[in-house]
Amino acid sequence: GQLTIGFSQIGSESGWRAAETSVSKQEAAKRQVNLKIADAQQKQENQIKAIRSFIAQNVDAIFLAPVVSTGWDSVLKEAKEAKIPVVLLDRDIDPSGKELYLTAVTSDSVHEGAVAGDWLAKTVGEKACNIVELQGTVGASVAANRKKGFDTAVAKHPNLKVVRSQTGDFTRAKGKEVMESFIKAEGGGKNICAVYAHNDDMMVGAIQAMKEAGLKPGKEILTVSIDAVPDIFKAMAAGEANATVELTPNMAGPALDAIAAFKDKGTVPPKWIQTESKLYTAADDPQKIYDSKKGLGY
Amino acid sequence: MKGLPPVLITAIVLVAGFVLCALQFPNIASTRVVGNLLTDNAFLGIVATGMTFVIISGGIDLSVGSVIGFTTVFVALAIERWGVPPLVAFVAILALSAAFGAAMGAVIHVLDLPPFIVTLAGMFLARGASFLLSTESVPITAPVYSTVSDFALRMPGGGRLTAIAIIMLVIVIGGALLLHLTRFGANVYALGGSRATASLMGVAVGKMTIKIYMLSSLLAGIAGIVFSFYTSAGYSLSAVGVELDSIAAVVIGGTLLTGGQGSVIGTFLGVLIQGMIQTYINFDGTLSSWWTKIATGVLLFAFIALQQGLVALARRPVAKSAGAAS
Amino acid sequence: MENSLDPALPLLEVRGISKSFGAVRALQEVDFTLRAGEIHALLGENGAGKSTLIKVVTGVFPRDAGIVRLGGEEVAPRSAKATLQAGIATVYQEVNLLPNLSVAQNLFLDRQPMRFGIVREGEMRRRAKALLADFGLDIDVAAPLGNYSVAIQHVTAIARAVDLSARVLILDEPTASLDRHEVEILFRIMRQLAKRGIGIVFVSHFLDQVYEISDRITVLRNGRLVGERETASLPRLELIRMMLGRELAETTSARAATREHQAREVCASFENYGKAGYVAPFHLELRHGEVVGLAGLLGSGRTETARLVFGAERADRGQAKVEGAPVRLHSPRDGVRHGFGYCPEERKTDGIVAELSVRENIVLALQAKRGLHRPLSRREQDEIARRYVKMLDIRPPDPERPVGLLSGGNQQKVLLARWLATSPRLLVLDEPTRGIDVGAHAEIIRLIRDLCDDGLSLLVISSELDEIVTYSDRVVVLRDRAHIEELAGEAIDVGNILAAIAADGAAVALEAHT
Amino acid sequence: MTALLPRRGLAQILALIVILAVDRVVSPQFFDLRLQDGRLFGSLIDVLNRGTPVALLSLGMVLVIATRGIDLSVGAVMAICGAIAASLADSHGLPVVLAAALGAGLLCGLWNGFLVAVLGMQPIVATLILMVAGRGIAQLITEGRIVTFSSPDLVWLGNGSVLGLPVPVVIALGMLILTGAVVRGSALGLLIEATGGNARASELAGVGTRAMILSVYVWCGVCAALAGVIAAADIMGADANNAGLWLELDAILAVVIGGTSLFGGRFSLVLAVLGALIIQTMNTGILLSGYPPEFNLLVKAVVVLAVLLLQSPKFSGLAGIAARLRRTKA
Ligand SMILES: Nc1ncnc2c1ncn2[C@@H]1O[C@H](COP(=O)(O)OP(=O)(O)OP(=O)(O)O)[C@@H](O)[C@H]1O
Ligand SMILES: Nc1ncnc2c1ncn2[C@@H]1O[C@H](COP(=O)(O)OP(=O)(O)OP(=O)(O)O)[C@@H](O)[C@H]1O
Ligand SMILES: [Mg+2]
Ligand SMILES: [Mg+2]
Repeated sequence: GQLTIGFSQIGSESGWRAAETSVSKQEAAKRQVNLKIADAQQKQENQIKAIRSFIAQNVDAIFLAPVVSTGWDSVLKEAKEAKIPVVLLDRDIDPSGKELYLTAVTSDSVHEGAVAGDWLAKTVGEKACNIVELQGTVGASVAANRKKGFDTAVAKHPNLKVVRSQTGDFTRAKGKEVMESFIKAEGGGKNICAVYAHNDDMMVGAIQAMKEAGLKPGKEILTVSIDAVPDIFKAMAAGEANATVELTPNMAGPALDAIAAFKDKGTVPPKWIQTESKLYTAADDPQKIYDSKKGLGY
Repeated sequence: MKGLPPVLITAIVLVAGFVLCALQFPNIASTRVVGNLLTDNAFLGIVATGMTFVIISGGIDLSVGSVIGFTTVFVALAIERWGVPPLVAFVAILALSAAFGAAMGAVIHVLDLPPFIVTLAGMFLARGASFLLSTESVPITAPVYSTVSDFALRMPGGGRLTAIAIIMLVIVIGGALLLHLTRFGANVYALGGSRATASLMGVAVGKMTIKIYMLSSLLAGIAGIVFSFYTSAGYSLSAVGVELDSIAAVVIGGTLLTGGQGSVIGTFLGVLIQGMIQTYINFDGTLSSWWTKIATGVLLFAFIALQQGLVALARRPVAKSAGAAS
Repeated sequence: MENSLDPALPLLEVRGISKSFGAVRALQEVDFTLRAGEIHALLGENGAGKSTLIKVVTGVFPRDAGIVRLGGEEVAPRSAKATLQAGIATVYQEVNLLPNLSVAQNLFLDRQPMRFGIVREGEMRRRAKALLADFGLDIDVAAPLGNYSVAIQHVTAIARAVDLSARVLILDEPTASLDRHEVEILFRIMRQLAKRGIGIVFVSHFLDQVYEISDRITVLRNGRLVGERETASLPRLELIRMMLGRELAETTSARAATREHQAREVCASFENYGKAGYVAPFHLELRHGEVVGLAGLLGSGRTETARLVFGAERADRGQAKVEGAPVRLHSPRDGVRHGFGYCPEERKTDGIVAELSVRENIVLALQAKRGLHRPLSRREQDEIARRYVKMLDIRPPDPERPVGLLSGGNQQKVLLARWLATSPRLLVLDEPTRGIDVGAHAEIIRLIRDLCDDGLSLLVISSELDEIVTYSDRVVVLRDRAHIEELAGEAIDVGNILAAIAADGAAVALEAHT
Repeated sequence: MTALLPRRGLAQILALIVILAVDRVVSPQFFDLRLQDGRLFGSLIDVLNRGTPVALLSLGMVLVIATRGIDLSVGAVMAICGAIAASLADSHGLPVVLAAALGAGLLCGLWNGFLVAVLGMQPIVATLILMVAGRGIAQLITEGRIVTFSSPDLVWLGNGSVLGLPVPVVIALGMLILTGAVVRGSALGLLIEATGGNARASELAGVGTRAMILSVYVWCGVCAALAGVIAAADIMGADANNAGLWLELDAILAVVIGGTSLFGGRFSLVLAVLGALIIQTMNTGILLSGYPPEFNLLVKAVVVLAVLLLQSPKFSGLAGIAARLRRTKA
């Protein structure tokens, strides 16, 4: 019969997350799966509650986009006892729980940071470059990982230096505000050679700040950020942004396929289905990508 | 309805809500869901108990969510990184959080500053301190943790009464006894009636204030430990916004935010009402993020309005003709 | 203990106490001596510093200078708790109990009978009942204190203090909201305590009571000690002169010359007016230039009548008319709109806005009446405030002072000013002279008469039957929340009122309605 | 000016000066100002500009708090109205956009006021309802996306400048003057203070306390709406998920720093706005300092406590005693 799958989604804290939710729905509809989405409003306790209630409803499988990497052992054990397979989406959990889930469909956020860092190093070449960094929310694992990956990549090049790093909470408004003060603190922006933002939303804000300060982002100041949301392509098309690393919103598709195979034929998927962290630059026809992404619910 | 105490009305509202939910989703009417309700809201029940004391005394404590967050991080680091035995870590963090609460109480009393702001600063402080300890989430692998989180009394029908649910029930009952049967409890109400008057009547207002905030922070610390059992981890961003949830629970439970009136049992019912709203939304499972929020708001409104309406009805004076007129 | 039984030795000795609040010097080098076993009246005009002296002694206010000795030993209590422990119990002027707690908890707060760390609720209630029984009160002690009338609250406060007083009992205007019956009970108990060697400080503006109960009198004026006398050897006029620093212009105790009862126009009338469970339906006609007194025991429904008349409570039957035209009185706003005014009896909770200045408190009702869009300019406000501060002799005469910092009697005057400023046609006064000193009392009664001569209609509630008799043209007597009799003209005298109240032997109205 | 700025503003001004001085220390170019493309450019301008949303919120909040209430929903209302403005911006003219957004804010305020004044709910829970549901409504409007727009009129509201000053700052200033004129020019101020000081007594004095309470919540809603429109205009998009998130706490903090008691009564508009500026000066300083973001909250906590300490009556009492002691010794 028709599969019923419970999806414990983090919330809708960003456009990317909204897109992930809507793509998941589309993918489920495509496969005629009944997808029950519980929105946790960014709280782990709500996710645990949601999983418990999925178990109480005896769903066929549970998708979990964990808000944090730890703390899932006991609830996932309950799911295992109830013989409900669990698939992690978008983020991994702590290694101690490996046997508790079927597979994880995620990207590697350390790798994302590294891709961004490598691109920057390659683009800058040998000349000295002061980088300012817009971090994600303090304490968020994605932020820490994207920082780590970027730092590692940049550390290989002594000419690259992160001179300022402050949190922009993953939002446009904060990204703009923080960038404004970076510009003031770095001699009106003259000392800044590149901006690295943990997500595109902050970068869009930062681009505005640079423009208002009379700087030319994309030309005088390089930009690289992560997520590949439509608006960054718009900026790229206008020559105001340089690069973004894609985090695909379609995590549910591969997950649904894995579950279907598992249920039908008992095929055990690999433990990690890694999504691609693709780099986009102005060379990739940003306008076209923008048009194709616009309808995805970002 | 006449003469019913507000707590009973809240209970009636809760039961009525439960029945309605169960009619729509029969699965809800199981001991499993009831067990989950207690387990999932254990930490909330514990902080809300402390919050009840604070609010009845006329104050407010916005720092509890951050104290929970700090506690989880501290406990996790102590056990996993610093090699401290879990029990020692618990004692240390409880002492620390009690001292933190006492300090806030002292500032409130000595400098005569509004509790809202002092505890808001406390909220920033505790959250900031947990960032300093660790911004990553730290898993806890100590054996106690799996023992405790695996422990559960089986209820008929497959429900589990977990250890943390039991801790919460014990604290709620203990809190109710403390509030309603002891001199300390009477003084809490006295403070809520009027600090100045209570002081004139011989209540040691300063000491009481310190003790009350100490109790709240202590319970937040316990809630933090419970939260760390719940998730087997310490994380600096855990329990964000719990202060508002617990204030809402306290107020739904019939406690006046202006102080002087309320009960721990009412708060417990308030916690369950909130938990039930969430369970209902989870069972429904068709709601998008925004409809979840809207539905939460609407149900919150419905419960409060219903409860207030019933209380008002119960309070209505008996319509008997007055005195000599007959 | 033997010492304190010797009446010659001072039990409580206050020397050279000074206290200032900013620029206001509330007390200047005041001496006061209380002997064991005596009842000592502390007298003075409103704002003389009586309450301040008491609060300095009990450690509520820190003192600027001076010493306090209790039983020969110097004491410097820094908290109310310490004072209580030293054996000094106090009833402060504003009832200082907690309305949200039960009567029993109020009586035994912080000293409840305990067993194993748990309050023995039953025992506490039993003791509370016994304690209140001494004051002739039989109420449900488990109910919140706030459910009861001011009078019952006041008696509870007194009972608590009496029970607490080991050596000294201080009563700041305890009788202001009591009627004769309770006052008698209180006096009996005070005498018993005095006999046991307890020293009692008694503050009151009722000179009759002072002469009835006190052994000695200390008078303060403008924060200074005027003198200390034996009550028996101090003539009343001399006492008044000590208090006011001048002669009292006219004597007020005689019944005013009966005013000609010509048929004046009806200002407001209430037909079959009432509310179920509140006050039984009544007929009441208020004429221009006429004073109608409401008399009755505590809880007889006087305040309730007043609230209905003003519109603070909504009647569920009957018809109100103003100048002959039917009107709707559903809220205080309606009352104000029709030119009514109402001075409530609970000044602290229902009357003043403590934080706002005297000026703002005075113009509040007038401004509310004029509406938002016609604000009184600052100049007009100052003008009004100054006029009434002068007219009612509000002290200190600073319109910008927060009203909460004024003495009790002066707050009462501010409330009166608030309504006079609206030039009302009907003024409802619930215990208007409560806590007001003799001088001001005379002033206010004179004012009431003047206002009536100008056509104002007055409905006055007072527990002072003498006072009611003095100025009323008619007196409505209430019992058990119903109007039972109306006296007019020569029939108005204290004896007749008492007779009406006591008819059918229903004298004990204090018994709880709960 | 002296009428608007009572003597008790001294502590706040002192606090602002101290924080400005600290900012100057952590960032030497803090006071630099230059003119660029016809607008002033510098950290001070940033403080004013970024402080605008909280300043606007605090203008409404201070009135609500003066009546002994509190409004937790302002952040959500910001999100709703920003979302409405953004979704209409490219299809309608500015007047329509503004009318719709401010109208929505007014409705939100009316709802809060209805719950508090008519149904008698406790303000904190009454507004908690809209705080929760309101963000949902905002997300419903944008469907969780960031709705961008390019209408130059609306963008100008966020990024334009008048006489060198950013438009938002001018709007906030205008609102301060308008609110001041309405509140102090009519009897509203007095009646609100009376209602907050003692609602029972005010009711008995004939004050329409319900109408007072209703109107302050409405005004608070309108102020929040304006803040929301400006926040959206600033980033040329409506971010329903994050717009105004937790700003209610900042607004309350601003009001309290501005010396208005949470127990109602006396209030000061100017000082509430000053409170908002104090908070923003601190925030900007944190951003300029270059400390790792893990420290942000700790710094904030310490500064808040220090500012409150400065204002505490007990503290000034202590300071006074200390001064007297010193004098007697000398
Ligand atoms: N807390 C305070 N702050 C400032 N001034 C005060 C305070 N309490 C009293 N005062 C002032 O001290 C003076 C004495 O007041 P007090 O209350 O002692 O008078 P009182 O003799 O008790 O008068 P009453 O008969 O009206 O009760 C008054 O001028 C009053 O305004
Ligand atoms: N025994 C009682 N139990 C509960 N409430 C009471 C009781 N007695 C009075 N009240 C309430 O207290 C308030 C004041 O009533 P109160 O008895 O003082 O009326 P009153 O006749 O005006 O008395 P007085 O004017 O002599 O003080 C009223 O709201 C009344 O309902
Ligand atoms: Mg006095
Ligand atoms: Mg009365």
